[in-house]
Amino acid sequence: MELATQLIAYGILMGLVFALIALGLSLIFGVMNIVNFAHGEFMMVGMYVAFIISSYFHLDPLISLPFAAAIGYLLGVVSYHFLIHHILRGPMVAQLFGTFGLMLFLRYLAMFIFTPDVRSIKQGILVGKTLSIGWLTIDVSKGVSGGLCLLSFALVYWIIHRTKLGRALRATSIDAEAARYMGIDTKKMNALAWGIGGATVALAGALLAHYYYITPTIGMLFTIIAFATVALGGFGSIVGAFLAGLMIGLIMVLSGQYVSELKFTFIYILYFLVVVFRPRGLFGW
Amino acid sequence: MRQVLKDIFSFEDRPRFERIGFVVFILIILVFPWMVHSAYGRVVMIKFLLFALFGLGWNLIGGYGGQVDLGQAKNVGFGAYATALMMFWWNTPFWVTVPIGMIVAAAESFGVAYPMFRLKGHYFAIATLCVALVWKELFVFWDWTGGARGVELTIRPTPDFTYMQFGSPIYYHYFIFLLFITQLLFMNWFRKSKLGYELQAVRDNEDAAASLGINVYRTKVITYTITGGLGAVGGSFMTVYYLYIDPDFVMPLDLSILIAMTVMVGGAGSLWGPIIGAAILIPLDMYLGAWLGAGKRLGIDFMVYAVIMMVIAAREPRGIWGIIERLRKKG
Amino acid sequence: MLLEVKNLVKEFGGVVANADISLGLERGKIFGLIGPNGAGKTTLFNCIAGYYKPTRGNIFFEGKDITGWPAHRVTKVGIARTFQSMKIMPNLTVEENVMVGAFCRISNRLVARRDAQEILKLLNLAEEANVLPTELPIATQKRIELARALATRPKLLMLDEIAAGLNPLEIKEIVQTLLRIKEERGLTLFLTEHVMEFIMTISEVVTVMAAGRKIAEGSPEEVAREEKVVEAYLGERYAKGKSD
Amino acid sequence: MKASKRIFLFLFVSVLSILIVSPTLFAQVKEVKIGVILPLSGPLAPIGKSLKEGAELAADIVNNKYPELDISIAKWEGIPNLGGAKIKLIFADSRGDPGWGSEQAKRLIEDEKVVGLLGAYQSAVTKTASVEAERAGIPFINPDSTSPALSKRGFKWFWRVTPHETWFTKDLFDLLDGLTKGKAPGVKAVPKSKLEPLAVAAENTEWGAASLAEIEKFAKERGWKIAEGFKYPHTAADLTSETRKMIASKAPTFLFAPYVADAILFVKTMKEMKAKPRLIWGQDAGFVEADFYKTLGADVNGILTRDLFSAEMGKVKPVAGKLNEMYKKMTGYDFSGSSARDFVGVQVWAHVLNNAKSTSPEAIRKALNELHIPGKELVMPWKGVKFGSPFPNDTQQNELGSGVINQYQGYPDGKLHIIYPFEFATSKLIYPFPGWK
Amino acid sequence: MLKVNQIKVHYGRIPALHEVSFEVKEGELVAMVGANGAGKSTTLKAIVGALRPVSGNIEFNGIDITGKNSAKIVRLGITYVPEARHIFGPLTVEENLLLGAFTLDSKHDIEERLDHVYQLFPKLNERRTQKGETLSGGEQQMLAIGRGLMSNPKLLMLDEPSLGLMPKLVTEMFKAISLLKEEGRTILLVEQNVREALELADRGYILQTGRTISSGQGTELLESEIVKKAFLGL
Repeated sequence: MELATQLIAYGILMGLVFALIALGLSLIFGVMNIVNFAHGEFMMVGMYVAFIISSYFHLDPLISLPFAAAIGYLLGVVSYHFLIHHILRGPMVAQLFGTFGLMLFLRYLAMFIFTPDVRSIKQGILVGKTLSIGWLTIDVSKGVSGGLCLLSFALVYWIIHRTKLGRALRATSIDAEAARYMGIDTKKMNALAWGIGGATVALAGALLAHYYYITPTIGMLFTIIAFATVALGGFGSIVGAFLAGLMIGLIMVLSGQYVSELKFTFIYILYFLVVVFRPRGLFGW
Repeated sequence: MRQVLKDIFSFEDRPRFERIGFVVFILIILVFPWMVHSAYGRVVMIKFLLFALFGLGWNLIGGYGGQVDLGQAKNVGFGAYATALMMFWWNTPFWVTVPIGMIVAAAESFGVAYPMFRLKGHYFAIATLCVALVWKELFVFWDWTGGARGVELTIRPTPDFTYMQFGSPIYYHYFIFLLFITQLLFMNWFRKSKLGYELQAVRDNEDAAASLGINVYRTKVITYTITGGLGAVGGSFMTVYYLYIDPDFVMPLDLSILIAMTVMVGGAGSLWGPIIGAAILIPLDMYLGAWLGAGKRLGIDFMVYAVIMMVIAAREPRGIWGIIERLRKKG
Repeated sequence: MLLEVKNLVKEFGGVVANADISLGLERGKIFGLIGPNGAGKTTLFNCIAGYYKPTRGNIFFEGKDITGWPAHRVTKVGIARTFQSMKIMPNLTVEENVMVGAFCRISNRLVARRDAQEILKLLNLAEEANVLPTELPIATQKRIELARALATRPKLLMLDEIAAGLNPLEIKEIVQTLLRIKEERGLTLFLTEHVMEFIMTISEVVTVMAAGRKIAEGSPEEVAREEKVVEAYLGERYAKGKSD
Repeated sequence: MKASKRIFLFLFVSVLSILIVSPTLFAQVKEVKIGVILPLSGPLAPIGKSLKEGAELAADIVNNKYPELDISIAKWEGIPNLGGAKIKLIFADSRGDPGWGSEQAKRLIEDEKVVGLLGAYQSAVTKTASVEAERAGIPFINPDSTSPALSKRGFKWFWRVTPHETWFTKDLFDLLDGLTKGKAPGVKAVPKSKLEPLAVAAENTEWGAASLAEIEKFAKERGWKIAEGFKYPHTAADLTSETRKMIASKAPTFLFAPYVADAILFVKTMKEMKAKPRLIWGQDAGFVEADFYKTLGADVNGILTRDLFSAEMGKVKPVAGKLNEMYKKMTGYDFSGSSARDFVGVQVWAHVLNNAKSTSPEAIRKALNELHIPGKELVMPWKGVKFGSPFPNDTQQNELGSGVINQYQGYPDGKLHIIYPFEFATSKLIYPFPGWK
Repeated sequence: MLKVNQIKVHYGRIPALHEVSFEVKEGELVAMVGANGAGKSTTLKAIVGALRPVSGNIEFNGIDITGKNSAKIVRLGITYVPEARHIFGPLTVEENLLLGAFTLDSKHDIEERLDHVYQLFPKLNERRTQKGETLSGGEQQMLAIGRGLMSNPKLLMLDEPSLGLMPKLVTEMFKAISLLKEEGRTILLVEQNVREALELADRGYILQTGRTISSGQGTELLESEIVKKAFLGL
């Protein structure tokens, strides 16, 4: 019982982070039907932002959160204008390897600047503290990260579903041509989607950096998990990304407990089974 | 039968400049080992031919079929493991292991194709990626495959045509060239075959294809199966070329992506695309890696590589072949 | 009877799109199917052509029960169709588009090509043979789709809103083409359309659907006179225009 | 000629010319080139970097005079018996990919005309790269791969300097047995029941799998129970369940075989979960990298790690201390097991070339097989370098090597103290593991 | 109000419009007719900024809007109700309408427009919370027009509003258009239903292979030889 609760708690906390990572990917896909291979690299950038703030400016890594989000936003918008906008018209294959190029570029740029060394954040209000509730032990940074993920999720959900801007974004995702006729600048909307996508995933990176190591090559792993998450939840579905993130976090922790060598296999097989029976994911349009 | 033979060997329907280019290309490859004395140059040539071979196979499903398959490495792995394990356990001659590897890969592809082709577009792409990763994890997990420790073959001291082991890369050069040209001729037949046309119809519009009496599902499954079998050939070659394989080496995600990428850069769905793509990406990658890879600052080679990729994706989504076609139409 | 539809029902998650439809198409005639938007005409087409599986009921073609057969099998027995929204294959040339249709009956590439060329000539498309269809105007693309369907050598040709978006002159042209190929190839035609100038002039028998049900059947004149039809579909103005 | 044709020809000609114009450097008389293949990009790049730095330091010492160092290579200016020829290391990036390893080996051998090779860290890469050396008849000295299989292939042109996994595992069990017998410095005999059973987590790579297999083998031989022994996917996104599993096994002794990223994650997760093992032992690799202790700071204190080197070695071996200072000046952090190994690799090359008095492969081969470098020449706590067959089926394997087991003490500004071999111990063992703050 | 001056538009390398010139005056209903591929929709798309003319210029209320992006043009007061409706299917009717008012900023104005559209098309009011895709074809067309009216445009451009509608709805559609005309709205109408369109229109233009070849009063045009021969097949 104790073990199970503890594992579930870990699974949920991990899942919240996965969900936040997947959110941007889902949003970007929903709006312009493009899969971003560089998604994990955006996260990596967020991690390095936290690292720089903490190691060079000796500030608490929590302070880095808004910076990470801002830089992620900027990175998303810049990538959109310089690359994505130009590959949107191309076939799916061209899009895939365009973003793959972006991924390689960011990864090795980071290696160029920061060397391949493994880094981590050593000081911070949250770093390395644990909290015990009964027999439940939780790393404070993971708990707070989970909470902030939930908050960011709610915020993005609110923007998309309750504001005029969100309505315009959704209109763009449904029918970009018609949206243009409404006077919506769809290029701006696409850039916005990339911005939000970049901001959320960089934020997730900065949160993750509190308890995770940082290297330039970390992105790919999370990109693949994010792919599985998004495809499981249904591309473009925010709620789907959220629930699928939680599911994957739980499965990863639970299967790791019993057959750790194959824990990714379980995630992939789950994804496979789900999409075979529901080809557009659990909550896909 | 005569028609089939003619279709295999005839490039008559291609424009003259293509045929001339093709002959020049073949001649270059034939004399290459005698003209080029740089060992690395030869190695790069072999790797180019290997990836052109992979690309030709992948082009079937990814180019002509328009289904973005990001899991071709698993088939490479099946071929590599079939050859390696059979040689390791039973000392089976290479030429026996190749068809077996192809059959295993094709059978597996056939098996997973059934549920997989319920999916379309990105869902399909990610499913192929997942399936390949699952196989890789299983090959690491199992003991009978040698797990993560891989399979190592013993070196044979003299050139050996039963086990295809040679000390000199020149043998490997002609050996891979033979495999490559066989596959190219197969593709030459395929693109003109009924299945080839049906596949392109399915790629362009599934509903329309069905309305013309094409069994969309079956067409995709058959193609995917053939693609699987073709992928295994290169895997078998890798085993006897490197004499060591492990799952991280012969079935990683990077390999799947690189295969897909060579085709995309060259031009998916065209006969020459995969060859052109491999001719550009492989030398570029290997020379950049050799020149810049071990410098003081790390990563410059990949950054150059990445920028080239992005520029091609943005400027010419139909690949280099798209540029050539366009220039030809103009000129 | 070439095609017989018996008590066909098609539901989508509880929503009834076709309720108890029965139809009979005689060989060599032209049949029209009209009805308001959302009456279930395209659904019926899709059921017959094998794109949807009927919930209940049967479809017979030349006495063979083809209920629930997949589209490609239905084509093989001799039913060809065109689509309401263009479904042309953009990366194949016009000739190749038609060739793929010919492959339905012919496996030899060279024979299939010859066949395709013949059909292109028949539809005055021979000059466009080696062009990519996306470079041609919509009206031409519609003819390519027609050619492609013909290449499968159908006995029954189903055309879904082939005249939509065409002006009266173009409609006249297509009527003539259709009549010509019908004679030459001994086809039976089954059409849905909103353009009354088209369907009422060409059809021998018209079936009217509304809200998933068949509400009338008969010659164009008979149908146009029926009150139910006027009320649900034609509206006063058309009925008046006709009676003038 | 039409424009189209020109383009087509241009394409092929340009591809051809790229292939032909490859790096061909003129051989210089006063230089001996040695090819070094290392994982300089990819996930193992951090380790590759320190291996490279170790090799570079050694080459520098061979090529220039360092009178303050009491080893023979420091007195040389180049290789004396080759007329003072300088050693030139030519690095090649393997990307951690066996294919690349093989291809770079070919390039180094034939195009760069190196007299021999050094590398390649990952056993998988060493396997394919050494095949090329074997085929070409060029010596391959391997200072840094520890898969036991490598030296059991009967290769004629392959020599391994470093001890392999079998050794290290033997060391581990010697330590455990020693603990129960009260041999460990500063700790009274610990009843076996306080150390048993063992829990083992190894990554699912060639190296991890070999480590786990060896541990299981020795545990059986020496009569130690294993409660939990498993492999896990390397560079996993999360290790909570694996750590949880170790804790749940209630084993007092935790053994790990991960690379650095996972090692960091394991320690962080154990801390978070308030694990209370009595002993934590790491199988080199991840646990000895600078990144490991720089990242974790005080959290590493009390962790044992199998290693080949310790900065504290200076207390036992003054040479090692001086070298460590030099290295620290160059890089900013301590000499580690990795950098020390490739340092020794270059050192062996220098001695061999000097003994061979020639760069011909046969002469080098002869010199290698007759080589005996005494222990005092080395930074390592070894008895020396001499190739033989220390374990069954081993060939051309250094039989005088040995490992050490170190303990992190007093970090962030602390030292890695040698605990085993007990006679070299530089500090008392902290036992049981003090836990995290 | 709107002046189109010899615009030329290409799709890729294929020319779609050679030289199209016409004008729409305040309060007019102008119909544009022509065969398929004559460039009617292309012309409207060029006006709304979805396509960029290679040469020629478009002037709206004295402002040159050639090559400006749609967002700016819509703000200036031109809306385009596209062919085939382009409803936002997964969004509700009201959300669809609110998107039509994207360029309006004042809440009050939006409310007012919403009331107005609901008055004009009471059916939409009944279905305000329904998803757009669940509406029937006719209702969707109403929604598309209603959406176009939400920004209170100075010029409303309708592209084949009767396409794919059954005869009864076609009649209703033209009724609705004539209602808008009575309101005094300026409308540019593209139609395949040549007869009805020209009957309703103040003036008409005929497009052929990317050129304006004729113009005149609606009913006059209807009687002209060109129209009779080329479009009505008389």
